[in-house]
Amino acid sequence: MIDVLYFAWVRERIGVPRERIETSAATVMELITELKAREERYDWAFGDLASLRVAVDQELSSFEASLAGVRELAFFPPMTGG
Amino acid sequence: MIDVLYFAWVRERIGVPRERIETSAATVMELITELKAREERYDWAFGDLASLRVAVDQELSSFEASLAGVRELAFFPPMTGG
Amino acid sequence: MQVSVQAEPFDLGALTNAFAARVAGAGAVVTFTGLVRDNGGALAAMEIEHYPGMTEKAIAAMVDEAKTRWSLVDALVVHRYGRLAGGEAIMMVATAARHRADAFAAAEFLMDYLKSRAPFWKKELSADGAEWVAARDEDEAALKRW
Amino acid sequence: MQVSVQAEPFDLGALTNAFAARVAGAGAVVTFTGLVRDNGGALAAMEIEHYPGMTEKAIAAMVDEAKTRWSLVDALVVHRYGRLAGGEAIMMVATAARHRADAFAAAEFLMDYLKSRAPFWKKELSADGAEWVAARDEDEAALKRW
Repeated sequence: MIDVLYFAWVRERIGVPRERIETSAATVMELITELKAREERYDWAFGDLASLRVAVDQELSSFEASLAGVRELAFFPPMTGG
Repeated sequence: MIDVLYFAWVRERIGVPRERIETSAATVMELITELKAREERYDWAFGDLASLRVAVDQELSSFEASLAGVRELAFFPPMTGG
Repeated sequence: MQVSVQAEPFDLGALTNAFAARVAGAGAVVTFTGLVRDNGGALAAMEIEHYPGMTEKAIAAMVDEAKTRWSLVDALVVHRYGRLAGGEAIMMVATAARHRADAFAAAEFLMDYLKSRAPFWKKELSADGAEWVAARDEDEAALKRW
Repeated sequence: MQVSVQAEPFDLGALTNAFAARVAGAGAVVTFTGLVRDNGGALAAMEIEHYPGMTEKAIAAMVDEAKTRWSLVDALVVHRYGRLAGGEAIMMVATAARHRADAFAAAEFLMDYLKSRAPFWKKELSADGAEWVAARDEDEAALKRW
Protein backbone atom coordinates (compact mmCIF):
# COMPACT_ATOMS: atom_id res chain seq x y z
CA MET A 1 0.00 0.00 0.00
CA ILE A 2 1.36 3.38 -1.04
CA ASP A 3 -0.02 6.84 -0.27
CA VAL A 4 -0.35 8.60 -3.62
CA LEU A 5 -0.79 12.39 -3.69
CA TYR A 6 -1.84 14.59 -6.61
CA PHE A 7 -1.35 18.33 -7.04
CA ALA A 8 -2.57 21.13 -9.32
CA TRP A 9 -4.19 19.95 -12.57
CA VAL A 10 -3.15 16.36 -11.92
CA ARG A 11 -5.29 16.47 -8.76
CA GLU A 12 -8.15 18.04 -10.70
CA ARG A 13 -8.03 15.33 -13.37
CA ILE A 14 -7.80 12.46 -10.89
CA GLY A 15 -10.54 14.03 -8.77
CA VAL A 16 -9.00 13.42 -5.35
CA PRO A 17 -5.98 14.98 -3.59
CA ARG A 18 -4.72 11.62 -2.26
CA GLU A 19 -5.53 7.93 -2.11
CA ARG A 20 -4.01 4.69 -0.85
CA ILE A 21 -3.17 2.34 -3.69
CA GLU A 22 -2.61 -1.41 -3.52
CA THR A 23 -0.08 -2.33 -6.18
CA SER A 24 2.60 -4.84 -7.03
CA ALA A 25 4.28 -2.45 -9.49
CA ALA A 26 8.07 -2.41 -9.08
CA THR A 27 8.66 1.11 -10.42
CA VAL A 28 6.84 4.42 -10.73
CA MET A 29 6.49 3.80 -14.47
CA GLU A 30 4.89 0.41 -13.88
CA LEU A 31 2.40 1.99 -11.49
CA ILE A 32 1.52 4.69 -14.04
CA THR A 33 0.91 2.02 -16.71
CA GLU A 34 -1.23 0.05 -14.26
CA LEU A 35 -3.33 3.09 -13.28
CA LYS A 36 -3.80 4.26 -16.88
CA ALA A 37 -5.27 0.83 -17.70
CA ARG A 38 -7.60 1.01 -14.68
CA GLU A 39 -9.64 4.14 -15.36
CA GLU A 40 -9.97 6.90 -17.92
CA ARG A 41 -9.20 9.70 -15.42
CA TYR A 42 -5.72 8.24 -14.82
CA ASP A 43 -5.17 7.97 -18.55
CA TRP A 44 -6.11 11.64 -18.83
CA ALA A 45 -3.88 12.77 -15.96
CA PHE A 46 -0.87 10.69 -16.99
CA GLY A 47 -1.26 11.14 -20.76
CA ASP A 48 1.72 13.43 -21.28
CA LEU A 49 4.65 12.30 -19.14
CA ALA A 50 6.80 15.23 -20.33
CA SER A 51 4.57 17.57 -18.33
CA LEU A 52 4.47 15.31 -15.27
CA ARG A 53 6.84 15.22 -12.31
CA VAL A 54 7.04 12.65 -9.51
CA ALA A 55 8.28 12.83 -5.92
CA VAL A 56 9.18 9.62 -4.11
CA ASP A 57 8.97 9.99 -0.33
CA GLN A 58 9.00 13.78 -0.81
CA GLU A 59 12.13 13.85 -3.01
CA LEU A 60 11.94 14.74 -6.71
CA SER A 61 12.61 11.52 -8.58
CA SER A 62 12.38 9.79 -11.96
CA PHE A 63 9.75 7.51 -13.46
CA GLU A 64 12.30 4.69 -13.32
CA ALA A 65 12.54 4.89 -9.52
CA SER A 66 11.88 1.69 -7.59
CA LEU A 67 8.82 1.47 -5.34
CA ALA A 68 10.49 -0.92 -2.89
CA GLY A 69 9.90 0.39 0.65
CA VAL A 70 8.30 3.59 -0.63
CA ARG A 71 5.58 5.06 1.61
CA GLU A 72 4.53 8.18 -0.29
CA LEU A 73 4.37 9.05 -3.96
CA ALA A 74 3.26 12.37 -5.46
CA PHE A 75 2.41 13.35 -9.03
CA PHE A 76 2.23 16.95 -10.21
CA PRO A 77 3.01 19.32 -13.11
CA PRO A 78 6.30 21.26 -13.31
CA MET A 79 6.49 23.54 -10.29
CA THR A 80 5.75 27.25 -10.53
CA GLY A 81 6.79 28.73 -7.20
CA GLY A 82 8.59 31.95 -6.44
CA MET B 1 39.13 81.72 -12.45
CA ILE B 2 38.09 78.16 -11.76
CA ASP B 3 36.50 76.73 -8.62
CA VAL B 4 38.62 73.74 -7.63
CA LEU B 5 37.21 71.21 -5.14
CA TYR B 6 39.08 68.47 -3.27
CA PHE B 7 37.64 65.38 -1.60
CA ALA B 8 38.78 62.64 0.79
CA TRP B 9 42.56 62.34 1.21
CA VAL B 10 43.17 64.81 -1.61
CA ARG B 11 41.31 67.40 0.47
CA GLU B 12 43.30 66.44 3.56
CA ARG B 13 46.61 66.82 1.74
CA ILE B 14 45.72 70.16 0.12
CA GLY B 15 44.31 71.38 3.44
CA VAL B 16 41.17 73.08 2.07
CA PRO B 17 37.94 71.67 0.59
CA ARG B 18 37.81 74.23 -2.22
CA GLU B 19 39.57 77.28 -3.60
CA ARG B 20 39.35 79.63 -6.57
CA ILE B 21 42.38 79.38 -8.81
CA GLU B 22 43.63 81.89 -11.36
CA THR B 23 45.28 79.96 -14.17
CA SER B 24 46.06 80.11 -17.86
CA ALA B 25 46.46 76.32 -18.09
CA ALA B 26 44.71 74.89 -21.15
CA THR B 27 44.10 71.40 -19.79
CA VAL B 28 43.61 69.66 -16.44
CA MET B 29 47.09 68.16 -16.78
CA GLU B 30 48.65 71.57 -17.33
CA LEU B 31 46.92 72.88 -14.21
CA ILE B 32 48.20 69.91 -12.18
CA THR B 33 51.76 70.57 -13.37
CA GLU B 34 51.38 74.25 -12.51
CA LEU B 35 50.04 73.54 -9.01
CA LYS B 36 52.70 70.92 -8.25
CA ALA B 37 55.36 73.52 -9.02
CA ARG B 38 53.66 76.08 -6.76
CA GLU B 39 53.62 74.34 -3.37
CA GLU B 40 54.69 71.08 -1.76
CA ARG B 41 51.15 70.17 -0.62
CA TYR B 42 50.00 70.05 -4.26
CA ASP B 43 52.98 67.90 -5.16
CA TRP B 44 51.99 65.54 -2.34
CA ALA B 45 48.31 65.40 -3.33
CA PHE B 46 48.95 65.02 -7.07
CA GLY B 47 52.02 62.76 -6.79
CA ASP B 48 50.37 59.57 -8.01
CA LEU B 49 48.00 60.30 -10.88
CA ALA B 50 46.94 56.65 -11.11
CA SER B 51 45.12 57.07 -7.79
CA LEU B 52 43.60 60.41 -8.73
CA ARG B 53 40.30 61.14 -10.51
CA VAL B 54 39.02 64.41 -11.91
CA ALA B 55 35.52 65.75 -12.54
CA VAL B 56 35.07 68.66 -14.95
CA ASP B 57 31.87 70.61 -14.28
CA GLN B 58 30.62 67.64 -12.22
CA GLU B 59 31.26 65.01 -14.93
CA LEU B 60 34.00 62.40 -14.55
CA SER B 61 36.67 63.32 -17.06
CA SER B 62 40.29 62.78 -18.09
CA PHE B 63 43.48 64.69 -17.33
CA GLU B 64 43.64 65.67 -21.00
CA ALA B 65 40.31 67.54 -20.78
CA SER B 66 40.32 71.18 -21.89
CA LEU B 67 39.69 73.92 -19.31
CA ALA B 68 38.07 76.27 -21.83
CA GLY B 69 34.80 77.56 -20.36
CA VAL B 70 35.08 75.26 -17.32
CA ARG B 71 33.61 76.65 -14.09
CA GLU B 72 34.24 73.82 -11.61
CA LEU B 73 36.95 71.22 -11.30
CA ALA B 74 37.18 68.50 -8.63
CA PHE B 75 40.04 66.19 -7.66
CA PHE B 76 39.53 63.04 -5.59
CA PRO B 77 40.62 59.43 -5.11
CA PRO B 78 38.75 56.51 -6.75
CA MET B 79 35.22 56.49 -5.41
CA THR B 80 34.09 54.05 -2.74
CA GLY B 81 30.34 54.40 -2.51
CA GLY B 82 27.69 51.75 -2.11
CA MET C 1 18.21 30.19 8.50
CA GLN C 2 14.55 31.21 8.67
CA VAL C 3 12.06 29.36 6.45
CA SER C 4 8.33 29.89 6.63
CA VAL C 5 5.59 28.44 4.42
CA GLN C 6 2.38 30.17 5.43
CA ALA C 7 -1.11 31.17 4.34
CA GLU C 8 -0.99 34.49 6.20
CA PRO C 9 0.29 37.71 4.59
CA PHE C 10 3.75 38.79 5.76
CA ASP C 11 5.17 42.25 6.37
CA LEU C 12 8.02 42.58 3.88
CA GLY C 13 9.38 45.71 5.53
CA ALA C 14 9.29 44.37 9.08
CA LEU C 15 10.94 41.09 8.05
CA THR C 16 13.62 42.97 6.08
CA ASN C 17 14.39 45.28 9.01
CA ALA C 18 14.56 42.38 11.47
CA PHE C 19 16.81 40.40 9.12
CA ALA C 20 19.18 43.34 8.51
CA ALA C 21 19.34 44.01 12.26
CA ARG C 22 20.45 40.50 13.18
CA VAL C 23 23.15 39.89 10.55
CA ALA C 24 26.08 41.39 12.43
CA GLY C 25 29.22 41.18 10.33
CA ALA C 26 27.36 41.38 7.05
CA GLY C 27 27.98 44.33 4.74
CA ALA C 28 25.38 43.37 2.14
CA VAL C 29 21.72 42.36 2.33
CA VAL C 30 19.75 41.43 -0.80
CA THR C 31 16.00 40.81 -0.82
CA PHE C 32 13.76 39.55 -3.57
CA THR C 33 9.98 39.83 -3.35
CA GLY C 34 7.52 38.23 -5.75
CA LEU C 35 4.23 40.11 -6.17
CA VAL C 36 0.92 39.13 -7.75
CA ARG C 37 0.97 41.29 -10.89
CA ASP C 38 -1.96 43.62 -11.46
CA ASN C 39 -2.36 43.12 -15.19
CA GLY C 40 -3.37 46.51 -16.51
CA GLY C 41 -5.76 47.16 -13.68
CA ALA C 42 -7.72 43.95 -14.37
CA LEU C 43 -8.73 42.41 -11.07
CA ALA C 44 -6.16 39.66 -10.59
CA ALA C 45 -5.97 36.99 -7.94
CA MET C 46 -3.94 33.89 -7.45
CA GLU C 47 -4.45 30.54 -5.78
CA ILE C 48 -1.25 28.82 -4.68
CA GLU C 49 -1.14 25.13 -3.85
CA HIS C 50 1.83 23.41 -2.25
CA TYR C 51 2.96 20.03 -0.94
CA PRO C 52 3.09 20.28 2.87
CA GLY C 53 6.07 18.40 4.23
CA MET C 54 8.03 18.30 1.00
CA THR C 55 7.96 22.10 0.56
CA GLU C 56 9.75 22.87 3.83
CA LYS C 57 12.35 20.13 3.21
CA ALA C 58 12.99 21.26 -0.37
CA ILE C 59 13.48 24.88 0.66
CA ALA C 60 15.77 23.99 3.58
CA ALA C 61 17.88 21.89 1.17
CA MET C 62 18.18 24.84 -1.24
CA VAL C 63 19.28 27.17 1.53
CA ASP C 64 21.84 24.59 2.73
CA GLU C 65 23.15 24.28 -0.82
CA ALA C 66 23.42 28.08 -1.12
CA LYS C 67 25.41 28.16 2.12
CA THR C 68 27.94 25.68 0.77
CA ARG C 69 28.34 27.66 -2.47
CA TRP C 70 28.64 31.18 -1.09
CA SER C 71 29.89 32.79 2.08
CA LEU C 72 26.58 33.73 3.70
CA VAL C 73 25.94 35.21 7.11
CA ASP C 74 22.25 34.27 6.98
CA ALA C 75 19.32 33.59 4.66
CA LEU C 76 15.53 33.79 4.90
CA VAL C 77 12.71 32.37 2.75
CA VAL C 78 9.01 33.10 3.25
CA HIS C 79 6.45 31.70 0.79
CA ARG C 80 2.69 31.97 0.96
CA TYR C 81 0.03 29.56 -0.24
CA GLY C 82 -3.74 29.87 -0.59
CA ARG C 83 -5.57 32.78 -2.16
CA LEU C 84 -3.77 36.07 -2.87
CA ALA C 85 -5.10 39.31 -4.34
CA GLY C 86 -3.41 41.50 -6.98
CA GLY C 87 -0.43 43.42 -5.61
CA GLU C 88 0.03 41.10 -2.63
CA ALA C 89 3.47 39.66 -1.88
CA ILE C 90 3.70 35.96 -2.79
CA MET C 91 7.09 35.28 -1.30
CA MET C 92 10.40 36.79 -0.31
CA VAL C 93 14.02 35.74 -0.07
CA ALA C 94 16.71 37.59 1.87
CA THR C 95 20.44 36.88 1.92
CA ALA C 96 23.23 38.50 3.93
CA ALA C 97 26.97 38.30 3.23
CA ARG C 98 30.15 40.26 3.85
CA HIS C 99 30.32 41.28 0.19
CA ARG C 100 27.58 42.03 -2.32
CA ALA C 101 28.57 39.46 -4.96
CA ASP C 102 27.79 36.56 -2.58
CA ALA C 103 24.51 38.08 -1.42
CA PHE C 104 23.30 38.70 -5.00
CA ALA C 105 24.39 35.29 -6.31
CA ALA C 106 22.79 33.39 -3.42
CA ALA C 107 19.51 35.31 -3.78
CA GLU C 108 19.35 34.60 -7.52
CA PHE C 109 20.23 30.95 -6.95
CA LEU C 110 17.50 30.58 -4.33
CA MET C 111 14.97 32.25 -6.64
CA ASP C 112 15.85 30.03 -9.58
CA TYR C 113 15.46 26.93 -7.43
CA LEU C 114 12.27 28.11 -5.73
CA LYS C 115 10.73 28.79 -9.16
CA SER C 116 11.31 25.30 -10.52
CA ARG C 117 12.18 22.93 -7.68
CA ALA C 118 9.99 23.85 -4.72
CA PRO C 119 6.56 22.16 -4.87
CA PHE C 120 4.31 25.17 -5.41
CA TRP C 121 1.74 25.57 -8.18
CA LYS C 122 0.07 28.83 -9.10
CA LYS C 123 -3.41 29.22 -10.54
CA GLU C 124 -4.32 32.59 -12.00
CA LEU C 125 -7.88 33.74 -11.42
CA SER C 126 -9.18 36.44 -13.73
CA ALA C 127 -12.44 37.55 -15.32
CA ASP C 128 -11.74 34.94 -18.04
CA GLY C 129 -11.67 32.10 -15.53
CA ALA C 130 -8.99 30.13 -13.72
CA GLU C 131 -5.82 28.80 -15.30
CA TRP C 132 -2.79 26.95 -13.96
CA VAL C 133 0.38 28.94 -14.62
CA ALA C 134 2.60 27.01 -17.04
CA ALA C 135 6.26 26.56 -16.17
CA ARG C 136 8.42 28.82 -18.35
CA ASP C 137 11.28 27.37 -20.37
CA GLU C 138 13.47 30.31 -19.23
CA ASP C 139 12.94 29.28 -15.62
CA GLU C 140 14.15 25.74 -16.26
CA ALA C 141 17.05 27.09 -18.35
CA ALA C 142 18.02 29.48 -15.54
CA LEU C 143 18.94 26.50 -13.35
CA LYS C 144 21.71 25.50 -15.75
CA ARG C 145 23.89 28.45 -14.79
CA TRP C 146 24.52 27.17 -11.27
CA MET D 1 12.53 57.26 -9.89
CA GLN D 2 13.32 58.18 -6.28
CA VAL D 3 16.85 59.34 -5.44
CA SER D 4 17.86 60.65 -2.04
CA VAL D 5 21.32 61.62 -0.76
CA GLN D 6 20.93 62.34 2.93
CA ALA D 7 22.68 62.54 6.28
CA GLU D 8 19.68 61.15 8.20
CA PRO D 9 19.17 57.42 8.82
CA PHE D 10 16.47 55.82 6.66
CA ASP D 11 13.96 53.10 7.48
CA LEU D 12 14.82 50.26 5.10
CA GLY D 13 11.62 48.36 5.85
CA ALA D 14 9.31 51.34 5.48
CA LEU D 15 10.95 52.40 2.18
CA THR D 16 10.77 48.82 0.88
CA ASN D 17 7.09 48.48 1.76
CA ALA D 18 6.24 51.85 0.19
CA PHE D 19 8.19 50.97 -2.95
CA ALA D 20 6.56 47.53 -3.32
CA ALA D 21 3.12 49.09 -2.77
CA ARG D 22 3.45 51.62 -5.58
CA VAL D 23 4.90 49.43 -8.36
CA ALA D 24 1.61 48.16 -9.80
CA GLY D 25 2.28 45.78 -12.67
CA ALA D 26 5.60 44.60 -11.28
CA GLY D 27 6.01 40.96 -10.32
CA ALA D 28 9.53 41.29 -8.92
CA VAL D 29 11.15 43.67 -6.45
CA VAL D 30 14.85 43.43 -5.58
CA THR D 31 16.51 45.46 -2.84
CA PHE D 32 20.16 45.80 -1.92
CA THR D 33 21.24 47.32 1.39
CA GLY D 34 24.81 48.16 2.34
CA LEU D 35 25.58 47.99 6.06
CA VAL D 36 28.52 49.23 8.13
CA ARG D 37 30.18 45.92 9.05
CA ASP D 38 30.74 45.17 12.70
CA ASN D 39 34.20 43.65 12.44
CA GLY D 40 34.24 40.94 15.08
CA GLY D 41 32.49 43.06 17.63
CA ALA D 42 35.14 45.79 17.38
CA LEU D 43 33.44 49.15 17.65
CA ALA D 44 33.25 50.31 14.02
CA ALA D 45 32.13 53.61 12.59
CA MET D 46 32.29 55.21 9.22
CA GLU D 47 32.53 58.75 7.90
CA ILE D 48 31.18 59.22 4.39
CA GLU D 49 32.04 62.24 2.29
CA HIS D 50 30.35 63.10 -1.00
CA TYR D 51 30.29 65.74 -3.73
CA PRO D 52 26.98 67.62 -3.39
CA GLY D 53 25.56 68.44 -6.78
CA MET D 54 27.55 65.87 -8.73
CA THR D 55 26.32 62.97 -6.57
CA GLU D 56 22.63 63.47 -7.37
CA LYS D 57 23.35 63.96 -11.09
CA ALA D 58 25.60 60.89 -11.28
CA ILE D 59 23.01 58.67 -9.55
CA ALA D 60 20.15 59.95 -11.72
CA ALA D 61 22.26 59.21 -14.83
CA MET D 62 22.88 55.63 -13.60
CA VAL D 63 19.18 55.06 -13.00
CA ASP D 64 18.36 56.46 -16.46
CA GLU D 65 20.95 54.14 -18.00
CA ALA D 66 19.47 51.15 -16.11
CA LYS D 67 16.03 52.05 -17.45
CA THR D 68 17.27 51.97 -21.04
CA ARG D 69 18.95 48.59 -20.52
CA TRP D 70 16.20 46.74 -18.68
CA SER D 71 12.44 46.83 -18.56
CA LEU D 72 11.93 48.49 -15.17
CA VAL D 73 8.71 49.62 -13.55
CA ASP D 74 10.58 51.78 -11.03
CA ALA D 75 13.86 52.24 -9.18
CA LEU D 76 14.96 53.84 -5.92
CA VAL D 77 18.38 54.85 -4.57
CA VAL D 78 19.04 56.21 -1.07
CA HIS D 79 22.60 56.93 0.07
CA ARG D 80 23.72 58.45 3.35
CA TYR D 81 26.74 60.61 4.10
CA GLY D 82 28.25 61.81 7.35
CA ARG D 83 28.99 59.64 10.37
CA LEU D 84 27.51 56.14 10.65
CA ALA D 85 27.83 53.57 13.45
CA GLY D 86 28.45 49.83 13.08
CA GLY D 87 25.41 47.96 11.82
CA GLU D 88 23.76 51.07 10.36
CA ALA D 89 22.50 51.06 6.77
CA ILE D 90 24.75 53.08 4.45
CA MET D 91 22.56 52.93 1.38
CA MET D 92 19.88 51.00 -0.43
CA VAL D 93 18.80 50.33 -3.98
CA ALA D 94 15.41 48.96 -5.02
CA THR D 95 14.30 47.88 -8.48
CA ALA D 96 10.93 46.65 -9.72
CA ALA D 97 10.21 44.82 -12.96
CA ARG D 98 7.69 42.41 -14.44
CA HIS D 99 10.20 39.58 -14.30
CA ARG D 100 12.96 38.81 -11.83
CA ALA D 101 15.87 38.73 -14.29
CA ASP D 102 15.45 42.45 -15.09
CA ALA D 103 15.04 43.42 -11.43
CA PHE D 104 18.18 41.50 -10.38
CA ALA D 105 20.32 42.72 -13.29
CA ALA D 106 19.33 46.36 -12.80
CA ALA D 107 20.02 46.21 -9.05
CA GLU D 108 23.47 44.69 -9.60
CA PHE D 109 24.24 47.22 -12.33
CA LEU D 110 23.24 50.13 -10.07
CA MET D 111 25.36 48.73 -7.23
CA ASP D 112 28.42 48.29 -9.43
CA TYR D 113 28.11 51.86 -10.68
CA LEU D 114 27.37 53.33 -7.25
CA LYS D 115 30.47 51.60 -5.87
CA SER D 116 32.88 53.06 -8.40
CA ARG D 117 31.22 55.96 -10.23
CA ALA D 118 29.19 57.89 -7.67
CA PRO D 119 31.30 60.48 -5.81
CA PHE D 120 31.30 59.00 -2.31
CA TRP D 121 34.36 58.27 -0.19
CA LYS D 122 34.36 56.17 2.97
CA LYS D 123 36.64 56.57 5.93
CA GLU D 124 36.74 53.76 8.45
CA LEU D 125 37.08 54.78 12.07
CA SER D 126 38.33 52.12 14.48
CA ALA D 127 40.37 51.83 17.66
CA ASP D 128 43.47 51.86 15.40
CA GLY D 129 42.57 55.24 13.96
CA ALA D 130 40.94 56.53 10.78
CA GLU D 131 41.65 55.24 7.31
CA TRP D 132 40.22 56.00 3.87
CA VAL D 133 38.76 52.86 2.34
CA ALA D 134 40.75 51.92 -0.76
CA ALA D 135 38.88 51.16 -3.98
CA ARG D 136 38.91 47.42 -4.67
CA ASP D 137 40.14 46.08 -8.00
CA GLU D 138 37.14 43.71 -8.05
CA ASP D 139 34.80 46.70 -7.93
CA GLU D 140 36.40 48.32 -10.95
CA ALA D 141 36.48 44.95 -12.74
CA ALA D 142 32.77 44.41 -11.98
CA LEU D 143 31.90 47.36 -14.25
CA LYS D 144 33.29 45.54 -17.28
CA ARG D 145 30.42 43.06 -17.32
CA TRP D 146 27.84 45.65 -18.31
